[in-house]
Amino acid sequence: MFLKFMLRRFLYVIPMLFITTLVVFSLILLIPGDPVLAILGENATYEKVAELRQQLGLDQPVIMQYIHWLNNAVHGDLGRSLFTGQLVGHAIQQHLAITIQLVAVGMTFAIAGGMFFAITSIYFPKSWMDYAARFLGTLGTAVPNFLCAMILIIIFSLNLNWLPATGFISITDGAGSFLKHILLPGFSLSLAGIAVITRQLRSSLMETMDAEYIRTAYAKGAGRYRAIFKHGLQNAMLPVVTTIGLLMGTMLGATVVVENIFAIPGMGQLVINAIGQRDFTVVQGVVLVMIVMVVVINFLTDIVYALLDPRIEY
Amino acid sequence: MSFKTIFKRLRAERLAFASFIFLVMLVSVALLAPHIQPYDPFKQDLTKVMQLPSAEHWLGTDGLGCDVLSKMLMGSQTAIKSALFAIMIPLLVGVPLGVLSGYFGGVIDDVFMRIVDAIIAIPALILALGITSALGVNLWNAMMAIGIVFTPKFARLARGQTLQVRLEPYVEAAKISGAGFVWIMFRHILPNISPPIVVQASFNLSMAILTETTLSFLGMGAQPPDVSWGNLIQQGYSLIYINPWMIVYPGIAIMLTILAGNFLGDGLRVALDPKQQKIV
Amino acid sequence: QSGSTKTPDTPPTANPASESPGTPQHGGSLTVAYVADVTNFDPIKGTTGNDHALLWPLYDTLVKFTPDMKPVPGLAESWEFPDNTTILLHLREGVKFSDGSPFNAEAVKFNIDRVNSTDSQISDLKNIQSVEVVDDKTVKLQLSQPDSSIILALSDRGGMMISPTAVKTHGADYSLHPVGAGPFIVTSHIPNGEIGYEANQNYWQKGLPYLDKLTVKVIPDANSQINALKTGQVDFLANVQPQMVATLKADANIVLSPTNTLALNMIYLRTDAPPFNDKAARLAVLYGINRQQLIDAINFGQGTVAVQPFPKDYWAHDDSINIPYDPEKSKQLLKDAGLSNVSFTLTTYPIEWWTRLANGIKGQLEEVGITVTIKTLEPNAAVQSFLGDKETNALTGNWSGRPDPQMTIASLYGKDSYYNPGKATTPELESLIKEAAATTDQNQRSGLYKKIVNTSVVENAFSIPTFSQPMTAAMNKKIQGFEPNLLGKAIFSSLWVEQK
Amino acid sequence: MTEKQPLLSLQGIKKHFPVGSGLFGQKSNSVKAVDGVSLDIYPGQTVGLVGESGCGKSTIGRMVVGLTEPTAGEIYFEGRKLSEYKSKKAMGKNLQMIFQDSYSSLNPRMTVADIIAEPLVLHKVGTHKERGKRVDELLERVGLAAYHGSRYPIEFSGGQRQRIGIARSLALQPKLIVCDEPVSALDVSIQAQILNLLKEIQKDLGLSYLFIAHGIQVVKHISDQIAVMYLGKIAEFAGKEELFANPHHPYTKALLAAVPLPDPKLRDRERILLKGDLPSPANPPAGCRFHTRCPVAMEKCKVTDPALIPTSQDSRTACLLYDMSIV
Amino acid sequence: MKTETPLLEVNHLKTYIPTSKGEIKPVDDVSFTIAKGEIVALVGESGSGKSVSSLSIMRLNAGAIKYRPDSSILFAGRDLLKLKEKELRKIRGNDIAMIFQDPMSALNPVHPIGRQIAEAILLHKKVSPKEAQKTALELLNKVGIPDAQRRLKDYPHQLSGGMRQRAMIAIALACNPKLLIADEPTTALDVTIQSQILNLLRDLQKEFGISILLITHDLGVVAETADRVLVMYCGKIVEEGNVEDIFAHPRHPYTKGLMVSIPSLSGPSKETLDAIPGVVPNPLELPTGCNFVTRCGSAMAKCHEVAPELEQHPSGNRVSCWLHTSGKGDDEDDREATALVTPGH
Ligand SMILES: Nc1ncnc2c1ncn2[C@@H]1O[C@H](COP(=O)(O)OP(=O)(O)OP(=O)(O)O)[C@@H](O)[C@H]1O
Ligand SMILES: Nc1ncnc2c1ncn2[C@@H]1O[C@H](COP(=O)(O)OP(=O)(O)OP(=O)(O)O)[C@@H](O)[C@H]1O
Ligand SMILES: [Mg+2]
Ligand SMILES: [Mg+2]
Ligand code: NI
Repeated sequence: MFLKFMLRRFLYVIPMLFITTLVVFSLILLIPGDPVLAILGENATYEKVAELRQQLGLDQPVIMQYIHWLNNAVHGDLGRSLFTGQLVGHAIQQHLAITIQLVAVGMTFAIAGGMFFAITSIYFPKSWMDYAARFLGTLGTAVPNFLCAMILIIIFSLNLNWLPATGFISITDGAGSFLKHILLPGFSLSLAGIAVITRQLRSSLMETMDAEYIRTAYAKGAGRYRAIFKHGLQNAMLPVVTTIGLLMGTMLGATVVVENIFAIPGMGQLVINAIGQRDFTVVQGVVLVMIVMVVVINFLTDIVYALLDPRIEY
Repeated sequence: MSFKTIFKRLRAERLAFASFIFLVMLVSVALLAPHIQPYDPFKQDLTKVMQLPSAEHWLGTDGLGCDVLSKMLMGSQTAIKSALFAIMIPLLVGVPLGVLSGYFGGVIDDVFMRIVDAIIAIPALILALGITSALGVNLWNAMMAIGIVFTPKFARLARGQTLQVRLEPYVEAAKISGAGFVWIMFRHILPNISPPIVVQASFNLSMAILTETTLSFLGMGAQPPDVSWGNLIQQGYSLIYINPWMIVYPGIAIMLTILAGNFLGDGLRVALDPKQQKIV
Repeated sequence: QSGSTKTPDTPPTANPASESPGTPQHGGSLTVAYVADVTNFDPIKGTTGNDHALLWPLYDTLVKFTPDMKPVPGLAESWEFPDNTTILLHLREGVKFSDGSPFNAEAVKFNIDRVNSTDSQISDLKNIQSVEVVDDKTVKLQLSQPDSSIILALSDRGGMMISPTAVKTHGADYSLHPVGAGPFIVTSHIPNGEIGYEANQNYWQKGLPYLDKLTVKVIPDANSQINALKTGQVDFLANVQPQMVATLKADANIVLSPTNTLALNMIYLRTDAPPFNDKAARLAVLYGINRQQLIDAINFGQGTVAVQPFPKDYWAHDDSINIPYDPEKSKQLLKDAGLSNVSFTLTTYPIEWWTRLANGIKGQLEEVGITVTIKTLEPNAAVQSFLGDKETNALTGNWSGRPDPQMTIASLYGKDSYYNPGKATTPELESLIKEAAATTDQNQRSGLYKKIVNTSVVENAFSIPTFSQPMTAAMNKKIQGFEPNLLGKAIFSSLWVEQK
Repeated sequence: MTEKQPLLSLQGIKKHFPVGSGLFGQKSNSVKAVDGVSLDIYPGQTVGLVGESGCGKSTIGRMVVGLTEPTAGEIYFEGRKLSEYKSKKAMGKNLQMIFQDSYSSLNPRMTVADIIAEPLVLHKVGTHKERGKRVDELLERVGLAAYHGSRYPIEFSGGQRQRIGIARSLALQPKLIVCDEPVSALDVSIQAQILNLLKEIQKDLGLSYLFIAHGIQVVKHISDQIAVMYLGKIAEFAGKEELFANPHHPYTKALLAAVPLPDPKLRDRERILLKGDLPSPANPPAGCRFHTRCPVAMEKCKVTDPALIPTSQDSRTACLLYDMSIV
Repeated sequence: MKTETPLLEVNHLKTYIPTSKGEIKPVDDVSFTIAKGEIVALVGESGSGKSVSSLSIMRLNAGAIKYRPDSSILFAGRDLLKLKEKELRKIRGNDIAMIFQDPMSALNPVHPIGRQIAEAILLHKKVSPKEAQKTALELLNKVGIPDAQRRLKDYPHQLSGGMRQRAMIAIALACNPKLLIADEPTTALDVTIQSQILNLLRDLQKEFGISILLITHDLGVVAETADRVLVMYCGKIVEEGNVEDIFAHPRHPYTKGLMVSIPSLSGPSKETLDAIPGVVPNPLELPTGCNFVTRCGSAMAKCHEVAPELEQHPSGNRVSCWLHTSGKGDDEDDREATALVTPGH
């Protein structure tokens, strides 16, 4: 049954990917600035432009380009960068691992931080911790993440010199230096997430704690701790699980900014560079991979949701 | 519920009410900006760039020697105008689509919602970047992109709410009396789904300002000579080692506005919730 | 200026201003912050002027240049001009590519043919009609027309020698396995992240390079570059943005090495459409810009006023050419020509520095009665909109400079020049350019360039130079051996680290 | 029974709701909410509909007013098929409904006057002024004051809101009102007020009610005939007095026995306790639907689904005990 | 009245709730006792303060509740209102248990019911989780859930309403409580299921001698189940007495009104019901004097001025009405009212 449920959820993903890729593809073609002119630069003669366009398949109708691209993409071929000639798949491979690590850390911070603040706030209502958590829940969404990154760098790198201001070390090259490098960007990336989860979980916990089954728990003789952790949290987490799925997209987008400031060679850097250069194949490839990641995460959150909520029929 | 009651209930939420006052002040400042700004915000003086605050220029001057205070005031106008503009798109496009989708269900709903899901899966900032570069880099295009990015969220919200409201007995009563879709949509659905949408809009107004700031930071937002807090921040960021204050003013303005928008949203959520009302 | 702007490609010259005390020490490693990744390790495919600094460690060129941009022997030990359409190159003995394959006349022919093939983005050598292998160490270049710029062009991308064996082995993937005859080899590359170089053990110049290892970190954001340098994460920053100079000056650990360069800020004009089809309007802009004020305000004092495409210390520069800021004259010019309400669209890039510059220009021109509308487009779209779609009247851009003045002139002021979309010219100018191309004597040439500049800029204002862009390298004080050049592109291979 | 033509006649109506989903979301099963119900309502009469939660009472009501399309069967109103009516509008004039939840049946964002006037506006009855007058009349009719019209539903108590709902349903002078548990959510003291009001209105206007409720006392009080439903079918249909005096169906008997009586002296009376719960309408038991809980179930009950047959002059029962044709 | 000390003794309970519009007094000076093995019913209209009173006993009221200091709730000699939270926890679910109106929302939707029953045991008894599960199984059997072994692993949504309420009762019985507070345990259920549950409660009371405080607004349920009845109106008890007595001789006009407003099941129905006019007053705008004065048919001038006390009536009932202050008999009214309720008998 559960497998069937997963399969159904999974099949549902396919039309979604199809629409998404179509949107992305057409959007990219709308972007002005001919990549051929950019590639040829000063050598752009009429013939050369036409030749290169043909070579890159840009002279075909958009829908053909899409079908061609999609067909190749399904077969794992994302084409070559218009600029570097590098295989897009290869380029993405090199950047993806980095971004995944970054987003994973950001996500961990967001979830851990969000849960910590939300629970603290509910556990100690009207205490300074409650107010702090509530304030943070709002403040976090109000600070642009580049400002946050900058402030962190000024404090922890330039002044205290505790943590590096730029760069990235993969976790496979040493957990210590990985942590040192990832702390600031990870936190900058997660700030909004912490806030969002704090808010969401707090209000959902608050609602849950008013539920009758919590009163039942108290009536059984349970204490606050038990009521919150054994009874409230699992129920309150349900709406948050969906939020976490959505956060993923936000975070992947935010890597564009964070990776720029911390000079981390991830997908964000890759895509922003490619957008600037009109390197369409790379943009398409990166965005496709990002979407697949979001979709996969959403798929997983659905599964987690179904596991957390016995009321979901599968 | 009348505006008066909403206002009364909002006043009970202290933080939200303070935010409301702040935003009212901001709007007044924005409206009055042309009259109260000490200088013409576009008046350049290249001999006096990046000056620290002084009696003459309370907040100093920017990279072109313009008065920063005047630009900040001008920026408040831009912030409000552009955020309203950005929010109009989901309100005018997303909400009706969501209502249609939720009300009629079936194939329309399936198709709309698949599209909405698909667009939501595209990382918002990347989508906004893509749309802005497709439309051309300037403030209004950036805001349009932001509006488009918000649209699926509103469509989804409106749909969810409509799904609930359309089954309410008062809608059924109207149906029994022969009301058609248009009547039901305007008399029953829209008024009743508006509170969560107003709340969402209130959050997203500030989100729009925040996103514009991020786009500006990436060079895809407002461009001088247009004045926005976002491009002041961008300039402040790039000249931070010349005069760090330049980033502080728009930074604080943005943060306060967003905070106010969020607190107001929280307050409205409570004020507009009929569950919180008691029989009088 | 700022990082990600694409600069049409360029070559070098500068003041050997930096004094490096002490003798070079071998060993150690160095981390450099650089604004952008290499677009392609294959020199014929790269597209930006930012690539050179990353390619030079890998590829030696046939010709090298002095800091003030005079040609000196590179892989070619010497050269001669039997007539004005023939060049003989005598190659250095005992040079091997880092993959062990020999560097010889065949390899040179292979490379130059490749540069002129359709795969290539390089057009500097297009006047080389054929390449002949005379003997193993001699190559004869047959030109289609006289071209005095060829020699210095061989110090640019076109002169970078790559291993024919490697090209044959890797084909389309060559750029992932680049092999040259330069002082370093590439050992790792994380695109947009880091390039790892190691000393080439087979380098023909004994004792070089000093460094064992060179790491280039790609850091596009100017603030992040400074942060990395200040926190010691990188030792060397090739090009400091003007607004960052002050803060680095205050840092005792950091040494700055400023130099003037061939790079230049320009306003390109669309001369075939109103208002700039009228000479008076162009001249009004030429005189209506207060260049020193722009330098002070936009660049915080970095840079020098430029009214000709060649900077002060360059041999093609002429001191007698001078255009003062003269708003009255601008107004007068417009009045005399009967122009009122002159207005135009100035395209610039969505990058803070550029928009600030464009708005500065706008402010200045408004004082002489010219209305400027600024249109912001991403670099690629801006160039296309200005050159291709003819949608805008003017473009702020930087001229990144070329090793040889002829290359500069050919790009800017020829009838068919890329940066002359209006095909503005005069018969006199055309013949002067041809004449300069056929002249190899430097004194004669500089005289000709003076005339060319006079016609194209002073008399006609086909495009408007504003100021030359300085290059400031910043480095940790233990770094020695940096030689800035006029080209404004850093050469990392001469650097060494002072070891305690 | 009267010879008159019934005002409303349900003939073998069914409503099956598709539920569940297969691998690709196809509908694999259905809830048989209403499974073959025939019922007549005569002018000026009240038919009560009782039964346990989920047995399909509301679904019938909703089909009558056209909120749900029957899966099978026909509904005739004044001899005309409902499905022949061009629009809901034409029906709405004659058929109205009062809902259980008095709060959610009134749009919280409309004034009471607007709510009551809505059917009038939709049917373009009168001018704005005339409508205003009519609203005032209606408000008074249901025991409220004209000044209440300018208030919002939130400002009223549950009973008052139910009155507003009644006023709205009366606006178009319908011939039949479906009352879906109009008093279940109210306190007993208020319940009595509303029941009195409904009766009064019927007397004045001569309309008919289809009165749905769980509470059998309430149904008894207001109805002329009562249909007892079990799992989508009518188990017994009888005149009120007949039903209480002489119930036939074992389910009716159990139902009557289960109602707690407000008299402590009767506490130890004998009563039939039903075992178990109502089976799911998605897969109702084969044969007689009640056999799983029936204290007198027979072997044949497991296979034969009894038809509704007359058991006395005024009543019909669907139980094999009374069906002599099946042995 | 019983002479032995009651199991629960509520004295002058005043539970006040501060709101933005002023303090409301959902429970205002309520006193009653529950003896061992007794079923006491608390009836009243919606909003009369039944739930707040019952929750006050275990101090489970939500929000910023204040128990006035002169209130006390003595359970086995200890004042529950003065106990520390920790000590109270030992009583909740152990000595006093509760069941609520809507078993769907009162059960945690994400835990299997077996776990929820076992939790109640584990919170008070030092047993292993396994043993607790075993006890849970026994309890499910005891409350009459068929196929109990399988049901242990079911989630609440998989059970029918009646089974859920049985599961709730199983939770309440987990530690053999002395007092069971049942807040409208059958309101959400169908009559056939209701009678099953009421039967179950009666059986449990007989078998274990549990005292039950049964909250309901259905007089039928009261008549069938309770030993003693408390009638509440607007936060006060207006009448208290033996169940037979109350139904035979309701004295307070409100109690009478309640009885006549129910349509009768037996006998011919009346054309109109004798409804109590008006509505329950807004708790923020209670009338001066007697709370019922706004709806009372026999209100006197005095009723508008001074609130009557709950006084012992010669019959043994306690009534709070100026019509029934000491010495004043009024059996005529009583007979009339009773006749309305049970005309067939
Ligand atoms: N729209 C629907 N889709 C699917 N199932 C439905 C729908 N409406 C009703 N049902 C199912 O049909 C059955 C009958 O429902 P209905 O509301 O008619 O019962 P009812 O007798 O009115 O019950 P109650 O007394 O609880 O109001 C129930 O099992 C219900 O779950
Ligand atoms: N937490 C609270 N905050 C504010 N008012 C409350 C709160 N709890 C109860 N009340 C009010 O106290 C009064 C008594 O409520 P209570 O729940 O005890 O009534 P009840 O007799 O149980 O009614 P019902 O039969 O509807 O359950 C009501 O007016 C209610 O609105
Ligand atoms: Mg119903
Ligand atoms: Mg209650
Ligand atoms: Ni009887």
